[in-house]
Amino acid sequence: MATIREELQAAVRRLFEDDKIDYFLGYVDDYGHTFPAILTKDSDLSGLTFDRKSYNNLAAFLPELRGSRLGLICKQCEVRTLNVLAAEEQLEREKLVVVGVPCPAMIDPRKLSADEAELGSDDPALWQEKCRRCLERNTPTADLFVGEKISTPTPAEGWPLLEEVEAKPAEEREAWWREQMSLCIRCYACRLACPLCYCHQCFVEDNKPQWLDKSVGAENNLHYHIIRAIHLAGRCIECQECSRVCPVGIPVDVLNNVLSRDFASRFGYASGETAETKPALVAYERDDPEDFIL
Amino acid sequence: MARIGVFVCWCGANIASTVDVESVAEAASRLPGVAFATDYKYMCSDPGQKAILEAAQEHRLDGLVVAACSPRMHEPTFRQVAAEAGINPFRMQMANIREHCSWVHADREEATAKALDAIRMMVARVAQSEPLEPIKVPVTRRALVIGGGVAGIQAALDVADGGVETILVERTPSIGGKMAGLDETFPTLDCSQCILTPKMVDASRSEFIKLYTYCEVEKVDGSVGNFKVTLRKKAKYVNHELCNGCGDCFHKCPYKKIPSEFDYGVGNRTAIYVPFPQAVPNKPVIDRETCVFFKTGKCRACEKVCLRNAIDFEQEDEFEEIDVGAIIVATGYDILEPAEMAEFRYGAIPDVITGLQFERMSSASGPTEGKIVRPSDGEEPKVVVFVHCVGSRDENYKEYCSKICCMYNAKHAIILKHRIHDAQAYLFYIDVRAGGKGYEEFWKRACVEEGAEYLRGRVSRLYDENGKVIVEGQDTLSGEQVEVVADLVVLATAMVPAKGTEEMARILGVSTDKDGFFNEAHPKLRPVDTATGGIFLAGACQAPKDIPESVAQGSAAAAKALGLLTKEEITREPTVAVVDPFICTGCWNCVTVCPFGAPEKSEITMTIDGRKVTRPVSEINEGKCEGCGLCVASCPGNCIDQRGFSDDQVYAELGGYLERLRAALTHE
Amino acid sequence: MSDPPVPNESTPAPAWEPNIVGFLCNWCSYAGADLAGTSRIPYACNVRIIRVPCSGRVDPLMILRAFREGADGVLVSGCHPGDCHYIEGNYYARRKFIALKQLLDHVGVDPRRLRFSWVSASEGRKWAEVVETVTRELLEIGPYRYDRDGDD
Amino acid sequence: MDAEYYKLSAENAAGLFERARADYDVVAKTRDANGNLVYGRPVSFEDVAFVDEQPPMSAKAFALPQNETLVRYERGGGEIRAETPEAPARDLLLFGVNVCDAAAFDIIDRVFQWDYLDDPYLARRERTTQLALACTALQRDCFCNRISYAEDGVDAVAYPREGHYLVKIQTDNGRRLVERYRNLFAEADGDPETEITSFLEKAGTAKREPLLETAQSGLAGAFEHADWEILASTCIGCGICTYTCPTCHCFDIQDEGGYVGGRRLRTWDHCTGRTFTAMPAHQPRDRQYKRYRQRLLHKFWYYPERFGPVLCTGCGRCITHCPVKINIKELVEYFGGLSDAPPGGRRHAP
Amino acid sequence: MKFSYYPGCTLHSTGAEYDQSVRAVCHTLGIELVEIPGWGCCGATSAHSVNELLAYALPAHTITNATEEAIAAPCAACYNRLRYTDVNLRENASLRAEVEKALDRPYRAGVAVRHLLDIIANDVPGEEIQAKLQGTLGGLKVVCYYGCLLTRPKKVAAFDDMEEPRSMDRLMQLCGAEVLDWPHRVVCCGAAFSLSRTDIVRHMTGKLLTSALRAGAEAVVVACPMCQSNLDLRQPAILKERGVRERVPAVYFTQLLGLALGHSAKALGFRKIMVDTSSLLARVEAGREAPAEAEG
Repeated sequence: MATIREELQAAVRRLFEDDKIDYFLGYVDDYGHTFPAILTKDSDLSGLTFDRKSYNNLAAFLPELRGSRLGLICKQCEVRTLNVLAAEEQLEREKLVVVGVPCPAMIDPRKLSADEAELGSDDPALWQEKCRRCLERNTPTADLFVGEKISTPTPAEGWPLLEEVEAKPAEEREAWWREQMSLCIRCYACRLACPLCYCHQCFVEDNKPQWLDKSVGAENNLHYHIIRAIHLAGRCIECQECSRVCPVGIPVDVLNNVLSRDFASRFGYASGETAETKPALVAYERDDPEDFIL
Repeated sequence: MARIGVFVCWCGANIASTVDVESVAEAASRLPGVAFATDYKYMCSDPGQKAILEAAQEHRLDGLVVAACSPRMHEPTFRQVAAEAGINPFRMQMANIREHCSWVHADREEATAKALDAIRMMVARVAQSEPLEPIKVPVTRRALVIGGGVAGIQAALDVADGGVETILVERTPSIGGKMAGLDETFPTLDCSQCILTPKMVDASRSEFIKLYTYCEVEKVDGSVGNFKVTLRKKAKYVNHELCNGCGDCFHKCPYKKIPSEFDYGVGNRTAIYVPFPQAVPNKPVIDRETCVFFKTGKCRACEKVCLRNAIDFEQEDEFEEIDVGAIIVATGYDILEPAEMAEFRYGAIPDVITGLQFERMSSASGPTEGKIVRPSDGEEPKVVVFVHCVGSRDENYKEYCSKICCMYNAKHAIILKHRIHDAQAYLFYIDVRAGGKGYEEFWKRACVEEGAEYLRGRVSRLYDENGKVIVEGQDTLSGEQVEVVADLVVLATAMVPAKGTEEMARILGVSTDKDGFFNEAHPKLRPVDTATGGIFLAGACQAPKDIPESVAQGSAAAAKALGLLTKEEITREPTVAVVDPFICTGCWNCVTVCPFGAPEKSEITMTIDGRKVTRPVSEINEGKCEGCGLCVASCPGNCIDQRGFSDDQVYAELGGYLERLRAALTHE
Repeated sequence: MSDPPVPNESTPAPAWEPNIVGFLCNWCSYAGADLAGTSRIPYACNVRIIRVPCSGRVDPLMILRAFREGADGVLVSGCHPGDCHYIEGNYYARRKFIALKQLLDHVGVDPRRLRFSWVSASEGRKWAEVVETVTRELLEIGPYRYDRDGDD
Repeated sequence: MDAEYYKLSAENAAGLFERARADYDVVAKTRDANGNLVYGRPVSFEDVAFVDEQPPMSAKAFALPQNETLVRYERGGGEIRAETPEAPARDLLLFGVNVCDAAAFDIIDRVFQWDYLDDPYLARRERTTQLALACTALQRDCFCNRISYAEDGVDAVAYPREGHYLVKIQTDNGRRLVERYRNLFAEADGDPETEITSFLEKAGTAKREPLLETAQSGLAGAFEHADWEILASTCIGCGICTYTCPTCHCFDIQDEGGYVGGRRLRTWDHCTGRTFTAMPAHQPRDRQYKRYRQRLLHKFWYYPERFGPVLCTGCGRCITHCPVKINIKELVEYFGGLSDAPPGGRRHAP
Repeated sequence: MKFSYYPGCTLHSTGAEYDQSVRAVCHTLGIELVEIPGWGCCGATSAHSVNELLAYALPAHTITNATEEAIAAPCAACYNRLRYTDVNLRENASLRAEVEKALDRPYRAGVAVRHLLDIIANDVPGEEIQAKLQGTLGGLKVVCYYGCLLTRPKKVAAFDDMEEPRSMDRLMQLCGAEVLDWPHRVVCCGAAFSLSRTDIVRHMTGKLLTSALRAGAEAVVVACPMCQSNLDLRQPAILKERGVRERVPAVYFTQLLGLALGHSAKALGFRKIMVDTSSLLARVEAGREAPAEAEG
């Protein structure tokens, strides 16, 4: 991976020197962690890297930097997010420089041991679940590609955890979700880490009227997560950041998968595929299924 | 704390029989925000309304809840009472304790509980109701009529009669539409030219009507009272200011063999032409497609003879933007292309023609000067077969009945008799439909006095045999297979919307039905309105129709338009959406869902951290908003709310009912 | 200022009755319910109606709030597709209902709690039947108890 | 009072757990259904997880719960009935909690006994006894060795030795715990103080200069520092660092229910959130880095300036669980003048 | 391509020449025909006007016996009855139960019923037929007569346009015949009235024959033994009544196709046609020798 580091730093330095960008959004590693960082032309680039802990979806930082010329490292996750954001006119694509990288599949942080020996291994069991379903390891539509392209293994099918929960009978499903939801502390990290939750004032911050109680509790938490999943219908690109950042380990992206699977099979939604698809809930077909309507 | 008055109505016995109105009123008086509560036998009666006015004065009420019938019944009445009592009409709500309660629940105790809940919900709702004033929208005192047929002309004349300037736009070189091409009209057989031409002349002379012929509607923006319409004035290549209509040019034009659209190909016209002698305006246009100058650059014969050098080959299409307050659509009809139906061999056999072609032949000013002839050899036909319902009432083509064919077929039979005394007419029909005034008598005259032979059955096949047209069909009354050896066959084909109707519907944002005709707002109660305010329909563009109905609809649409245009400004329901620009992120969900194009893209400039930031945000055009609330529910950030049906009101209503439950629940 | 006696407190509490919140669109379903009234068609008394301009106005937040505040069932009723006074309101609504139904079914909430119907202004009888069906099925599955106050 | 030292054998530790369950509501580290480590109520001694690793949620909730009903009211029959929940009926024993979690209570007691005595909080603290278990090694993100304030105020700290624990008692609650089960404790022999010091040295948790308290004067001048915008602007404003932190104690008062009945409750809030200080006119901290700056300065400048100890015990949860891994220790050092290299090398334009 | 072959009663009797030419043509074009074991009469027009259960049970019996996935039926009447039965049994559960009770075994649904013209004109690629032609039909002037059952009703027999079918015209064109246009492609020939109401058949068939002659046809090409026999059997008498001396033989499209594919007239059963076909065969022969432009 060493070469990626040098190539990346060189490429970014050139971008700054050629005055192509005002800021660069990438990953930096320090004190044992890899984390997103906003770099300027006089930042020390020595920390700039791209490794198997670069999980963050950098598109989540676009609103803060809107309007300025911005270079950013893009895995396929970011590119699909940019497509959805472009369809909703939340970014000016011409002001962005998409730096493509060969993405070696991110390691699930919960499976990292203290010495992080797993970072070297290629065992798919250690990957984040989304990476098994990844369609393209090398960033498509990148303005600038750094590093050599790598092969993309055939993507796995299906959503294992969703199918596992779904297999339970209704009472067990309710108990399982009630228990997960009782852990939720409503820190909203899942909402704020999600690049597609960019509303200036989210419904959870409303108090006139206060549709959602501020207090935690299995039902309040469940209602919050359901509404969030609805707002992502046909939009969520399954980057699984929401589940990764959850401090108490709730697999919140399962709720998103319920809708992305259903909207894909029923209405042909491939979120993030193009920069034109409108969110699922502001579209309809005359023959949408209505067997459940009296 | 609000000072709300609750008025529980007995509605005679309708409510009081199952709802304990006294206990409900007494309980209501103790609800939060209620300053006064009472019950009365007939709230909507005069004494009832007076009681409200007095109570409002005495208890300084600032909100009303009338627990009685459905708001769809008396909401306007009690809004009026509120206004008189100095209370904003939108702080009056009706609790439906009759249709939704006393009339459908027999158990007295249950009905009373439900009535109290309904009142509790409405009190909570009124407490959250902002005072609202109807939205005032200025009205442009000018009307646009699209389509210069008889319906359009009538509408334009009637609107002009009301002293309102009217723009009459017609796509072809002259107004007059289909009716101008007809000969005598049923049921009176008076010649259409004689009754239509005066109206056409009035339209061209009226000081309030501006005629735009050879002109199409390109784009329509804005909303009721304030439409902004872009017109495309097609290049005529003749300067109508200079031209005095002497006609030298089209007499001189060497190209005389161009099939005339107006005559449906029965006659021909020249490249520079006036569609028919009584055309209004009676000045020619040059058809770019068939004029040889535009192909080879030679000829220019018309230019040479024109003493007023009115010919101008350099003319371009011009665009003009006009502001109108109302639009009347009268784009008329076309006939279904018979060539699609192979069994009638239209086009293969020259002596098989359409009803409109027969009209042109029978018209004195037509290409055959009124003589009915066989297109193949020009001879007078002795045996003529008229075929009804060609393409109409047919599941393979058009399911509907085109309404006027029975009558004009009878008319054709009569005209045939008048023109060729020894001619024999055969008419294949399914049912003769003669429902209009004087229609039955007219048809009876055709088949009894004029000897037309009516054969009840459909035509199965036509074929030509040495100059004759053999018509195979069936006479279901006699059960016989029938074969008529005819000299001429006239097909009464189905009426379909005029070409370009779909395009016009898209430009106007008005929907069309399964057969492509414009959708009226309500088939029985609002036949000339559309779902879009300020756009009205007249004539066959809405459904197959005869001349009397088209004229009637023309006047009706005019009345509707005048009702709108004689006002300085119109008021619209204030229950429109409103966007909070500070929290809107410009994702345009609202723009996507709104069926009326009300949300528009605008901007807001804010200072964040000392820097000026300009952001695209949505803004609702109150003129266009119909108050459906679709955008409110599709905005993830709840940036849009709807006045009169606000989130706060729905939340309060929900809380009003369920809070009682919640309190009861927490007792356990 | 005291509060009115809660009716089902004083009288002996009848067997449990489901509490249903009904969101009805003003042009079709509300008018259909009115017609049930004018035609004197009796039906169960469990639904409390909230009038909205269109079924498209109903936000999933409102439905979940209703369950949170103590409703045992929620019914949203609008015009038949194609009849909507606002041309396509019910089409958008239907897509939202599909998403909400999918999620509630997944997390184990009984699908008979959240019901949708198309009732036109001329279907008074159908409105009565819808209310009867929804009430009867809610009687079978019992009150909706997720967790009341949430403070564990 | 000065510390007292006892020895507690491994078997007696199990005995202490079983016997304490009769008198105390015993909380200890255990695994929940998902296999996550939590402060739970294990039923048997085997379920107790004796690991250095900290549960994501600190023990703060046992003194300041995320949701706490202050008063429940109900209106009916003409008058309003209001009831406040009673104080907890049983004593609480925090058995084997991390020292950094135990030490936090004493730090935040100061603000809850400040000019206003917070009865529900203090009632709970009254009945809580902490038997902390010292860590055998410094975890990756821990920096308790850079905070002066370590076990001060903790009722009892147990240092694992071979086959037994050296227990240091520092408060009355601690002594009462030992007196209750006196037979399980033996007198400590040898020199406990030096033994503890060498234990800390070996574990790496002994104090190491420069302590973060010394950054306070530097931080006082760093409010306008240009690098806040760059170094803290990746903060996404979620509530993880504050909700998992043992010392963050800010809360919001909410009313739920309505006219007929309901409750007023206290619930955690987080200064990094967009609505924390959102005033009707505007949000004074209108950029995310300002909100993060507020959290850091409150912990390492405003709080120590008023109450003495820094509002931090160095547990490192705010780094471990931060979605963007912002490191508060590094930032305190940088803005406090203890180091000149900004974390991740992102110096702003000079 | 492999089909279950359903000859129908006439092809083993009066329509033998159709059967011979069908087998010859299919053999050359590589269409394998497996005669349905134990096939029965399809009931034709007489069954469904007398007893509905019988009208459905007979075809159902034949379809259930079919071994292949699809049935090829050369006769328009059989094709129509089998299609009718298949469509109705699939849509009407109670009728199906009744028929299965009558047959005393389950009905084999899902078998595709195809008319032979549909198979040859639509499934066999034109180029393949072109390649296998031994000689053309020498510009023989023909009109194609589909009859009324082959393309109607739309719901049941939908392999060509109901009013103006062209599949046989295309096929004859391919074989080098001069296909003339005429208006009576789908007008009824009188069908089963041949015995009970011969007057109607004489009237209807007379109209067809005079129309064909007027169009200049030297042969009427048919695809149904019923139509063929009506047009052929009493042609001399019918035309004599109308004072017409010319004759126009009604031949099967498979016979002309067979000629073009090089089979002998004898093998194709031309001698079985009542109206003398020798002049027609001579005409084809002459047309073949004459150089191309002469045909024009």
